[in-house]
Order: sequence, then C-alpha cells, then structure tokens
Amino acid sequence: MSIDMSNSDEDKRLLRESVSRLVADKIEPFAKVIDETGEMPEELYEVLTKTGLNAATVPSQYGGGGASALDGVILVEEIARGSASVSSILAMNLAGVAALAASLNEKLKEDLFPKVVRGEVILSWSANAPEAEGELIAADDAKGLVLNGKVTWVPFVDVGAAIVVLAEAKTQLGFHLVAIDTSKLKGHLEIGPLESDLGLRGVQLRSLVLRDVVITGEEIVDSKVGGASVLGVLHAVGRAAVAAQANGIAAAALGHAKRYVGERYQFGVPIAEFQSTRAILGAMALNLEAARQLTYAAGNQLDTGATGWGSQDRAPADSAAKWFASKVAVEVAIDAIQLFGGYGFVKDYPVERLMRDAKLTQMILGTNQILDIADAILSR
Amino acid sequence: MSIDMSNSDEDKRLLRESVSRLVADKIEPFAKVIDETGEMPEELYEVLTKTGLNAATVPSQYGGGGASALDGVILVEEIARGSASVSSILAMNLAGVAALAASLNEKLKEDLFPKVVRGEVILSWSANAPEAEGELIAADDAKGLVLNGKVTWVPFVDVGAAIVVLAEAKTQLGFHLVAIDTSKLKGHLEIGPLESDLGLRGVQLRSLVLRDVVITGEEIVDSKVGGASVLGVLHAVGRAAVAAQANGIAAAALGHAKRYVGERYQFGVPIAEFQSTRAILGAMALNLEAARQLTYAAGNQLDTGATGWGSQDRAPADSAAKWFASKVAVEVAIDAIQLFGGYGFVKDYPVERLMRDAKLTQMILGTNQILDIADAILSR
Amino acid sequence: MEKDRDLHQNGNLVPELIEAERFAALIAGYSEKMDREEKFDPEVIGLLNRHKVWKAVHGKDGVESTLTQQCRWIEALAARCTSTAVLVQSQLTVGHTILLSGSPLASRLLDEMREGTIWGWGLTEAEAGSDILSMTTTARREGNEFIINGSKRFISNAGMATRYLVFARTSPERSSKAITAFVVPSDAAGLSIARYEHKMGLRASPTGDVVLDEVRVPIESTIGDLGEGIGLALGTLRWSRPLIGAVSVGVARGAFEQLMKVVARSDRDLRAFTSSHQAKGHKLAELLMQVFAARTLLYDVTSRCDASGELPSMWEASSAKAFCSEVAMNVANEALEVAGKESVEVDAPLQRCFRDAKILQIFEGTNQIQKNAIMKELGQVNFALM
Amino acid sequence: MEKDRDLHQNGNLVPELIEAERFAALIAGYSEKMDREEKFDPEVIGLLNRHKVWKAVHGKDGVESTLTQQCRWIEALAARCTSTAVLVQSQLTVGHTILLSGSPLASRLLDEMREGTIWGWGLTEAEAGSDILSMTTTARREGNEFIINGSKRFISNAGMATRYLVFARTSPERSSKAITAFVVPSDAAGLSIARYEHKMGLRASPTGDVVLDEVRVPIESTIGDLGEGIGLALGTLRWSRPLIGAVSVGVARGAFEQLMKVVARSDRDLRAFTSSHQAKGHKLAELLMQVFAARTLLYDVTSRCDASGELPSMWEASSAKAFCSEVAMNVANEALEVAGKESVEVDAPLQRCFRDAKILQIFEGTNQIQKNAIMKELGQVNFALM
Repeated sequence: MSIDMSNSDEDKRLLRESVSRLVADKIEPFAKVIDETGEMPEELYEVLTKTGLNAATVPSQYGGGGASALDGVILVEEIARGSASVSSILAMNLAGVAALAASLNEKLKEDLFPKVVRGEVILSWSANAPEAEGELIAADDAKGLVLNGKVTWVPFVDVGAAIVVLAEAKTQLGFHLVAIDTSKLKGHLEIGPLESDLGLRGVQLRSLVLRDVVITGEEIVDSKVGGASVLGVLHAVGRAAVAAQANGIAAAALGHAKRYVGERYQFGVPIAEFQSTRAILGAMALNLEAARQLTYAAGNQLDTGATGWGSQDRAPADSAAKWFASKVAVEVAIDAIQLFGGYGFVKDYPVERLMRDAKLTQMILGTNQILDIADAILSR
Repeated sequence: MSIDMSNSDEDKRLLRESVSRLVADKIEPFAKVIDETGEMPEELYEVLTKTGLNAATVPSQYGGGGASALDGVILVEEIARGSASVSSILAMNLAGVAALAASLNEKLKEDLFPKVVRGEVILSWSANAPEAEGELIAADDAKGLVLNGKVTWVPFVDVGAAIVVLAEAKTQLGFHLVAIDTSKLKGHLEIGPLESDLGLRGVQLRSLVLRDVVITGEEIVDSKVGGASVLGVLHAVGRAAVAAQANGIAAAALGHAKRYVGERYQFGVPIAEFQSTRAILGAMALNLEAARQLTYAAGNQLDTGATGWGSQDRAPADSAAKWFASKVAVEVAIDAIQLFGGYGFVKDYPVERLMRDAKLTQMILGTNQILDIADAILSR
Repeated sequence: MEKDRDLHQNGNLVPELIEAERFAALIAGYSEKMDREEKFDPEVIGLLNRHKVWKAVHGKDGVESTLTQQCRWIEALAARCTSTAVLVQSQLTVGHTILLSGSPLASRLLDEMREGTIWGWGLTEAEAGSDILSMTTTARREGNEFIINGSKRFISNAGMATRYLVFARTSPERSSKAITAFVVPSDAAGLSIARYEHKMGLRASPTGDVVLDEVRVPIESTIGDLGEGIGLALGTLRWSRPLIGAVSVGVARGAFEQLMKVVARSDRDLRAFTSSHQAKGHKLAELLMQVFAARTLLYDVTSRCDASGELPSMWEASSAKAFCSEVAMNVANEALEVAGKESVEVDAPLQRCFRDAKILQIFEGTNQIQKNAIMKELGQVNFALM
Repeated sequence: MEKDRDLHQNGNLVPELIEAERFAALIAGYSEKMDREEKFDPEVIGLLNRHKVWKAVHGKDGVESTLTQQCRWIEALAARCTSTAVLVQSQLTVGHTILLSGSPLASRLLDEMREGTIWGWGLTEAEAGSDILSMTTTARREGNEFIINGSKRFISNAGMATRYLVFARTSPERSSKAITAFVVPSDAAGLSIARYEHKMGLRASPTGDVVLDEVRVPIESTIGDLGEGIGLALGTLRWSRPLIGAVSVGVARGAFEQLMKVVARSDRDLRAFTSSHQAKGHKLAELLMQVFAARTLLYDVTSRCDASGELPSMWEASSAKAFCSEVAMNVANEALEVAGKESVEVDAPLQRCFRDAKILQIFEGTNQIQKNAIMKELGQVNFALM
C-alpha cells in the first residue's frame, strides 16, 4: 500500500482518512511496546518507507511524494495519533527535507533525497532549543571543515536506522549548516547516554560529541555570514512539525476520552451524561481545534510564503502553533486522564503515555516562542 | 470609493488593506464619540452604503458585493478594529443575509436584499443566547401569523436606521423564522429601555414587545416542524461574525499596546525593552492569531460546507471561534490596559473602551459553546 | 484559627469587625448611583463620619489598628462599593506614612484623620509612574518656607481632600535621597486641580492632576526628614500593598456574592448531583476557591505581621497585592459569563465590578512591578520555615 | 499568626515540625531510585520506624495529633518524596477512621500503628469509583464470623500492608446503610493480591487488586457498627481531603524548590530589574504565589478545625483538596517549561513531580467530585463571617 500524495488542496480529507486506516492497522498497535521498551521495531521503518510517508515531502524528481508542507503537517498529525514516537521520524524528515530543498547544494540533495526515499537515513537535527547549550566549532582545513564539539538532544541516535544530522557549526566568520553522516564517523564520535525517558520513548534523544570530524564542501547545506536562511527554514518547519505531533497526541487523547466516557458507567449512566464531563470534553475539543487551525495556517504559510493577511501585528504562525499546540496537548492529555479517573493513571490505558509524550513536544525546540513573537512584532 | 469584493482566495491581503485605510480615515475617528454618546452618526451609514460594505455578501444578482463568508468575516474584523459598534452593522447583515440567502422565500429576498444594498434597512436579530428568555408565540390567522411576545437584546432598535428583525416565532407545531419590518408596526410595538450600556454603545440593544403583529407568508423566512436549517445558518454565521468583531477589537488593543510600549519611557528606555512587556505582548499576539485562524476556518467552512478534515472529533469551527475569540478579546484588552498602566484606565485612551466592547462580544449569543461542542462530538 | 484571628482577639469577639460588615451594608445602596454620576456622594462621607468609621479604621486610642483589622474593614467596604473602600484605603496608607515618618506633626495629623480629614497622596507624575525617580516636581527652600512647583497626575481624592502629601525634589540628582514629602493644604495659594480623569471604573473616586505653582509651605511641613521621601514611600508599600489586596479580596467577594444572587434568582437548585446546572455549579465552585485562596493568602500575611509586630516582607506584601488583584479581575470577568446577560444590564453591580477590578492590577505598583519585587526576594522564601 | 500556628504552640516551638523537615531531608535521596524501580525501599520503612515518625504523626500520648500537625508532616515529606507522603497520609486516614468508629479495638489498633503497622484502605472497586454504592463485595455472617467475598481495586499499600480496612456489603440494597467496614489481616486465608498496577507516577507506592475469596474474620472485626461503613468513609473525607491537600502543597512546593535549584545553576541573578531573565523571574513569582496561596488555604482550613475542635465543613475540605491539587499539577507542569530540558532528563526530580502530581487531582474523590461537594454547600459559605 502506498499513500497517494496529492498536492492539491481539495482532498485533505481523503489523504487523512487513508493514513488514518494505516495508522490504526500498522502503527498504533506498536505504541505501547515502543513506550515500554524504548525501542522502535524494525518493521515500522519498513511501513513508513513502503508507503512513502517518510519521504512525503521529498520533491518528486528525487522519487519522493512531492507533498506540500501542509500535507506533511497533516501526515505528521495523523501518525502521531497512533504513536507520537513514530511521528518523530516524519517530523524530523519534514523539516530536514525542507532545509535541504532550500539549500543551493544540489549534490547533497542528489545524495540524500534518494536515501530518504529508500528509508536508508533519517534526517535528524537537534531538538534542543536554538539558544541552548551544545555547539560545534568549525575550523577550516585543507580537506574541509574540521568540527569539534557537542550537539545535544539529537533524535534517533543509535536506533538501528542510519541518521544524517543537520547541525549548526560556528566559525569565526559566521556559521555553516552541515550534514553529518554519523555512519562515517568511527573513532570521531561519542554517543551520550539517553537524555530523557519521560516521553517520546523510542526516539532516543542523545548527545553526540564530535572530535576532529572533517566535513567536505559537499556536506555543507548552507553557509552564512550573519544570515540564517536555511537554518530558519529548518526551525520554522520543525516548529510546525512538532505542533502537528502535539495535535496528534491531543487528538488521540480526545478520542480515547470520548470513547471512555461513553462506556464508563457511574450512578447508573455513562459519565458522558454528566455536564461536568461535557464541559471538560468540549474545552479539550475547542482548544485542539484552535491548535490545529494555527498549525494548518503554519503549513500553508510555509507553502505559500504568505505571512498573514494585511495587518502588521500578526504572530508568525509556526511559532504560535508550536507554543500553543504543545501546551494544549499537555492540557488535553491531563484532562483526558481526569476523565478516565484512576484508570487514566495506569499503564493499561494509553492516556498516561500521551501526557508524557505531550510534555516532550513542549520541551522540544524550547518554550521561548512568546518572546520570539514579541520580537517579531516589535521589529516591524 | 467602493471596496472591490473579489471573491477569490488570492487577495485577501489587498481587500484588507483597502478596507484598513477606509477604517482609519472614516470610521475610527468616530469610535470615541459613539462610545460617549451612545449614538451612531448618520454619515457612518452612508459610508458603509457607498462602499458597499454593509451589503458585501448580498448576492450580486441583487446588487450586492457577492463576497464569500470568509471575506465577510475579514471585513467585519477590519471594521471592528476601528469601531466595534460600527462593525455590528456588518455583523448583523452578514448573518442576516446568509439566512435570507438560505431561505426558499424568493419574494422576500427580492424585497429585502435591494434594501440592504441601498442601506435602507439593517437585518437585525436577537443577540441573546438562543436558549435564553424572550420568545414570540405565533398563532395562525386568516391573514397570516399573529405574533405576540418579546424579543430581547435586539440591536439597532430606534437608532434612526430602519431594521428588519429576523426572529424566531414558536407555534404549537414548530417554529417560523420571520422577518419583522419594525417600521410597519405602529401601535403593535413597544420598545424597551436600553438593555446594556457597558460596551458596543451605539448598537442600542433593546427589547421589543410585539402585540398582535400580523405576518404574512411573504415575511416568513423559513418554517420548520422540528428542524432548524435557516435558523442554524443565522446562528452559525452570527457566531463567526461576532468572533470576527472580537478579533478586530483584540487587534486594535494589540496595535495600541504595541505603539504605546514603544513610546512610553520609564527608567530611561521604552517599556518595550522590558522582557515582562514582551512576554505580555507576545502572548496577546499569539492568542489573537489562534482566534483569527479559528474564525477564518469558520468562514471557510461556511463557504465550502466542509467540516474539518477527516477526524470525527472536530469541534464546529463557528462555535469554537465564537467562544475562543471573544474570550481572547477580553483578555487581550485587559492586558493592553495593563501595558498602558494608569493611562489605560482613563477615557483619553481607547483601550478601556476595547475591554468593555470585548466583554459584550462574549455575552452576545451566550457562553455555552463549550457544551454545544461536547454535544456535537458526543452525538457523532 | 482564622475564626480566632478574625472575630476574636484574645478570646473576645471584636465588635468592630461585625460593625464593618454592618456599615458596608449601609453604603451598598450608593455604589451604582455614584458610579453612574461619577461623583462621590456627600451622604456617604456623612455616614463615614457619623458612624465614626475613621476612628475605627485608624485605631481608637492613639494606637494604630492592626493590619488585619484595617484589611477586614476595607474588604467589607469593597464588597459593596469599591470607591468607598479605596477612599478608606488611601487614608490608611497616608496614616501609615505619617506614623512611619516619626514626624512631630504625626499625632495631631492622625487625630484630625480620625475626625474625618481626607488626604490625597501626591507621588505619581505624568512621566514618573513606575519610575519614581523621574519625578520633576521641586521644592526649593526660601527662608522658613519651601516653594513647591510641579504637577502630579492620577491623584486620588483630588478636589475632595483637604490635605495632600506631596513628594518633591529637594535635590536635583537621580537619587533615592533627593526627594522629600510635604503636607500641603488644599487651599494653599497656587494649588489647583487642573483636570479630572474620566475613568472606566472606580468612578466615584475622583482622580485628578494636582498642579503646584509656587506653593509656599512652612519648613515644618516636611513629613519625615529631608531626602527621606522615597524611603517613606517605599516603606509604606509593605503596609499599603496588603491594603490593596484587601480591596481586591472585597471586590472578588462582592462579585461572587452578586453572582450568587443572580444564580439564586434563575437556578433554584445547584445541589443536585447531576443536573443541567452542573457545569455552572462547578464554575461557581472554582470561583469560590479563588476567592477563598486570595482571602487566606491576604490574612496569612496580615496576621503574621500583626503577631510578630514586623512589617510583611516585600515579597509577601507584593504577593498579597498581585495575587488578590489577579483573582479580583478574574472572578469579576468570569462572573459575568456565568451570570449571563443580567450582569451587563444598565446599573447591574457585576458590570461595575468588572470595570472597577481592572485598576487593582495597576495602582500601588502594577503587577509587573510586584513581580519584580517578588523576583528580587525569591532567595529569601523558605516555606518549610513558615 | 501562621508563624505562631506552625512552629509555636501556645508560645512554645513545636520541635516535631522542624523534625518533619529534617526527617524529610533524610528520605529525599531515595525518591528517584524508588520511582525508577517501582518499589518502596525497606530502608525508608526502617527510617520511618527508627525515627519514630509514626508516633509523631499519629499523636504521641493517646491523643490524635492536630490536623495542622499531620498536614505539616505530610507536606514536608511530599516536598521530597510523594510516595512516602502518601504512605503516611494513608495511615493517618485509616487512623482517623478508626478513631471516628469508636471501635473497642481503636486504642489497640492505633497503638500498633504508632509502632509501624501499615494498613491498606479497601473501598474502591473496578465498577465502584465515585459511585461507592455500586460496590459488590459482600460480607455474610456465619456464626461468630463474617465471610467476605469480592475484589477491591486501586488499593494503596497492597502487598505492603499487614492489615486492610475492607468495606463490604452486609445488606444487598443500594443504601448508605448497606455497607460495613472490617479489619482484615493480610495473611487471612483467601486474601490475595491478584495484580499490581503499573502507574505513571507515585510509582513507589504499591497499588493493587485485593481479592477476598471466602475470607473469614471474627465478628469483632467490624470497625464501627454494622451498616456504618459509608458513614465512616464519608466522615473521614472531611479529615482525609485536607491531608491530600497537604500532599499537594508538598508536591507543589517541592517542584518549586527543585525549579529554584535549576534556576540557581543556570541564572546567576534574578534580582536585576531589567534583564534577559525578567520573563523567567516573573514566571517564578507567579508560581511562588500559587504555592503560597495553596498553602495558606490549606492551613487556614486546618487551623480553624484545630482551634474549634470541629471537623472542617465539606466545602472547606473539598476546597483544600481540589485547589491544592490543581496548583500542584499546574506548578509541576509549568516548572518543567521554566526549567527547560534539564527538568526532563532521566531521573530528574521535576519530571517525577510532573508524573506524581496528576494522581492528586484524582484520588480521594476526583476534583469533579470535590466541586460537586462544594456546589452543594454554596449556600452555607459566608466569607463575611469567617
């Protein structure tokens, strides 16, 4: 089975429904075991590759699905409804592919895009907040750039799948965005212990310490002195992708809660009959809807380059979506557990995992978007 | 000057910008005096009629702008940035026109749409919550329906402009949505005192008591036994319109606050330099953006009939937009005053009016949307 | 122990606290009219004097009343009329400053206040809000007089007060030692009220620009030593901020009580476990808990102050002000939603609460200023030892 | 007066309250390990016994300790280890029920608890959560014995307790008089722990299904009279809900203290008025105020209870439980955002607080149940007289 990646606006619904069935059949059944073991089963990579989901937004001339960012965001959300951990593969690739597509390095695209399509690599990048610790220092060398330093919170390190890490490397003059193929770095690479096991287990966030890693020009995605265009794309699409993961988690929590309150009887009626249940459920759906619309707007803006109609005081949708959706996802998961009562707190039911997964979407890429939005507005 | 009502998706930005200039020149200057006096100056009706704004969504075969609901929502928001009271004229007409357009009573359309276009009437309807007190009882008569009862919270009663009130009239078998031309009701109509002067002043919310008012078949918009399709349209578009008013108010508050924090110096720097100012301003912009995206989604869904992609658990966008946008508008206005400090509390500056106007958008059509959303989700 | 704290003192019921609630009920009928007319009703002044409220709140026998007692009075008043509560709060603030100053005039001035002399507090200026040291009003000495020039903004009780506590520069540098406090009678030559503010709320409480044009006062008019003005103003904050907390608790409580009245009219029974009112009932429970929390936080701060004889820490005073005023704005805001359209009708008490509440987050230091103050003392907080 | 209330009693410093904080510091080192291993460490049990904590919390001389004292102990423990705090809270709840029952066994059972006997509270069943009367466990009398059959769910201390307080039907009808409480020793024939729950948080506290299959107990095993089980359980709530409030205050305070440690490592100075840390500083101030408010609300309820000798009203007990647990969840949740990624590292205390906090909104009656209780008593609340 392969998912049809129509790039037109008209049939998001069909796209979503076909993915939704796939998720129910092939992805959700693994969510619990991924959370328990912290490992991602091999066959999941195969499912994603066979259906083309992992390369949905790779331009079609490289064999990818050629899907829009908006479609990519919808796909990430749908996969996250089944397993937020699995959706991280798509989220990583979504942003990584967008960054590569914006790069002028055609050779790198020709090398990496087909590998993404064949499922041979995941395009990974640091899920840490941009301003946080951990950086690579680059020095020029006859052979290329020589990198030393540490990248923290890198997803999918040491999970079996090969990764290419898109990392920012600082030089005295500016910075480079480089593509680091970790499989080629024997002896130059030290992998840190697991950095968090609260949620998104299976993603295996770890730090990488690089020692005298030589990067040739062919592995440089973008170089800027004072500017940051491709890195900006990586982060903007990254924010939209994480927002979509959060929405998927919240949608799962809402769906489980809706089902449970219809089935759980107390005082002789399903607890859905109580108005207090409805007030909680309605608020969950309402806030999720706002988060979704923000996220779709972010996807749409990434596709069209539009930045909101008219007014000068609009918040950038990707920053707004990341902050709002991840916050809402945590709250929706907390409320879903509340509706489950004691059962929500135990691992026989999925909602406690959703609360932990949701919290990770909030921590990823940091929580400073409100100040970023203020900066954006005040600088206009 | 007349506003070009392109119904295409591509240039919302241009539409908004041309309206934005009009608002700055011809509408915002009246906002303070409308609030002070509670009266709407005559020339404002003329501006709205001349530019076609009051009839933007009237189908073009009747001489209207033929604009989409989404365009209508954008127009309401832009007008509300200048004066929420003035935007109520558009908001009323937006929902009223949509209801008439959905009606099968062609004669009524032929009668009323040209009058709306010529600015001769405002299509008014009760801004009260649907479930609240005040109802008309209809009895069949040889000449038509005979109405008795009370409609509360009717905008634009007794403001000089003529209104046609779209009101729900209950019979034993079901209900009728009727168009009541108040100018024809001498001796059968009692106008109540002002119902609220907190905000949206100039809108003149009042109750109407009807006594033995005869309504002929030509004035019946829709009749249902057990169903409510046209009334549903009236309320759904009404919710989107009120959400748009709220967004306009919030956008005005954000704009004023942004300007003020750049101009107000304390401790030798503009207060925009303080991170605490930025945290407040960023959150205002973020929440407004979420409210806007919800409202545009509502407008879009009203145009296309789509109800969100795929998932069964989506909150109806118009209900979500109404609840969320009006709540956000109050909070944004409260925060704008906070950034103004003591100056925000006095009537020399516009932000205190925005807090009062915003509160009215929350009260209009009630605050029960969260329970409505829960009902909608649980019934699927 | 709150029962103990509030209505008993060393085992004896404190009658003036019940008196506060009784008196507040007397003025309740004036609040909507005063709000509409934007004018403090002289009848309320008459009631305050006649019922010897000033004696009760300032402390009867030359001893300042406790912070808890003052807050209880203010809360009771604010639950019925924010403007009256703020009038009393403003006098207690000035009274505390005068006491703090150790001025030789203190005893006489406070006696006058117990008889109903009303003061205005003249610190803020157009460009000197949070940033007090930007003040430009000056007092220069000439012989046995100070000559004051400048303009004060947002002065409460402007035109109603017979005395103003005016802060002015006695030295040009940007230093906390450059400013001195003076008592200036309202009929001093050169003092005028240039304009009054028209406000969204707290409308019965007059706010105006007090302009001082070559106003001469005798050198004995200083309150506190030369250059001690900022010290006095800052010292007063640890007393006055809880007082604003008390106005806030009163407004929150008043809004809640008004809401309960509306609910009682329309919903006969909130006690049913499952009903079409449960969502509203839960909202009421949430608002109740907010009022309860604000109230216990406030009186925890004041009762520890009274028991120890020490002023609250600044973080405690600022918490009482900021937390309670956030609760007041929030409860007033949400009360309107729960009550529905009845709450926004012309002259409805709840819509007045909504408009009044906003100023509580702003005056006596905006809540951002309060958070700055708390932030600076974070290292001192140790709940384990409290 | 909180100082007074907390660390002084009739003017004397109460040494066990300082002792509570000191003891809590001893167990802090165990909490992350116990969480990871999902197992209560016997060393902590040893410490509890060795330091005579059970004597301190239950009351030393045959007199139950005050609600305030119990809450202070629980708060101190919860600030370091939620599971230990819940262990102690669960024993104090059982202890109060036993006292309330007036059982002839009470004195002996409580003496044993002071020596460290641990109980499990067996009320909830799979289909009887908020709806207690759906209970299906039965106790039928045969001669001088009751024979108990049924299955209890979510039983704290399952497998760790040596006694269970089991509620069972002694009558088939859906009536509050149909249920009776029994003490059942854990080694009774037919009693088994069918399964343990694996939980998101509170992981060191064992939770399990206690299955009773023809378990025989002598008729003297009833706690309280026949048919008084529900009455006892409901009566206990006015004592036990504030105890959960105390766990919540402890978790909130603990999260705040852990957050301050993280901030102290990364941000040297939050005191600067303007700085790149002001937004974070204000967030800290907001969280501080929440903890402060929850704490003052709780101890206001407990100290008025202690002073009056009467149990808190249900609306007060439920407010203490609901408000404080909402604050705990909120503070723990926001603390992670403020602290950043360090807070979610493997074994980081803050991520444990986040996972632990959620159960506080659920057990001892979900917060919806608390709001129902408050809603029913709204008419009784009169802040003016409090």
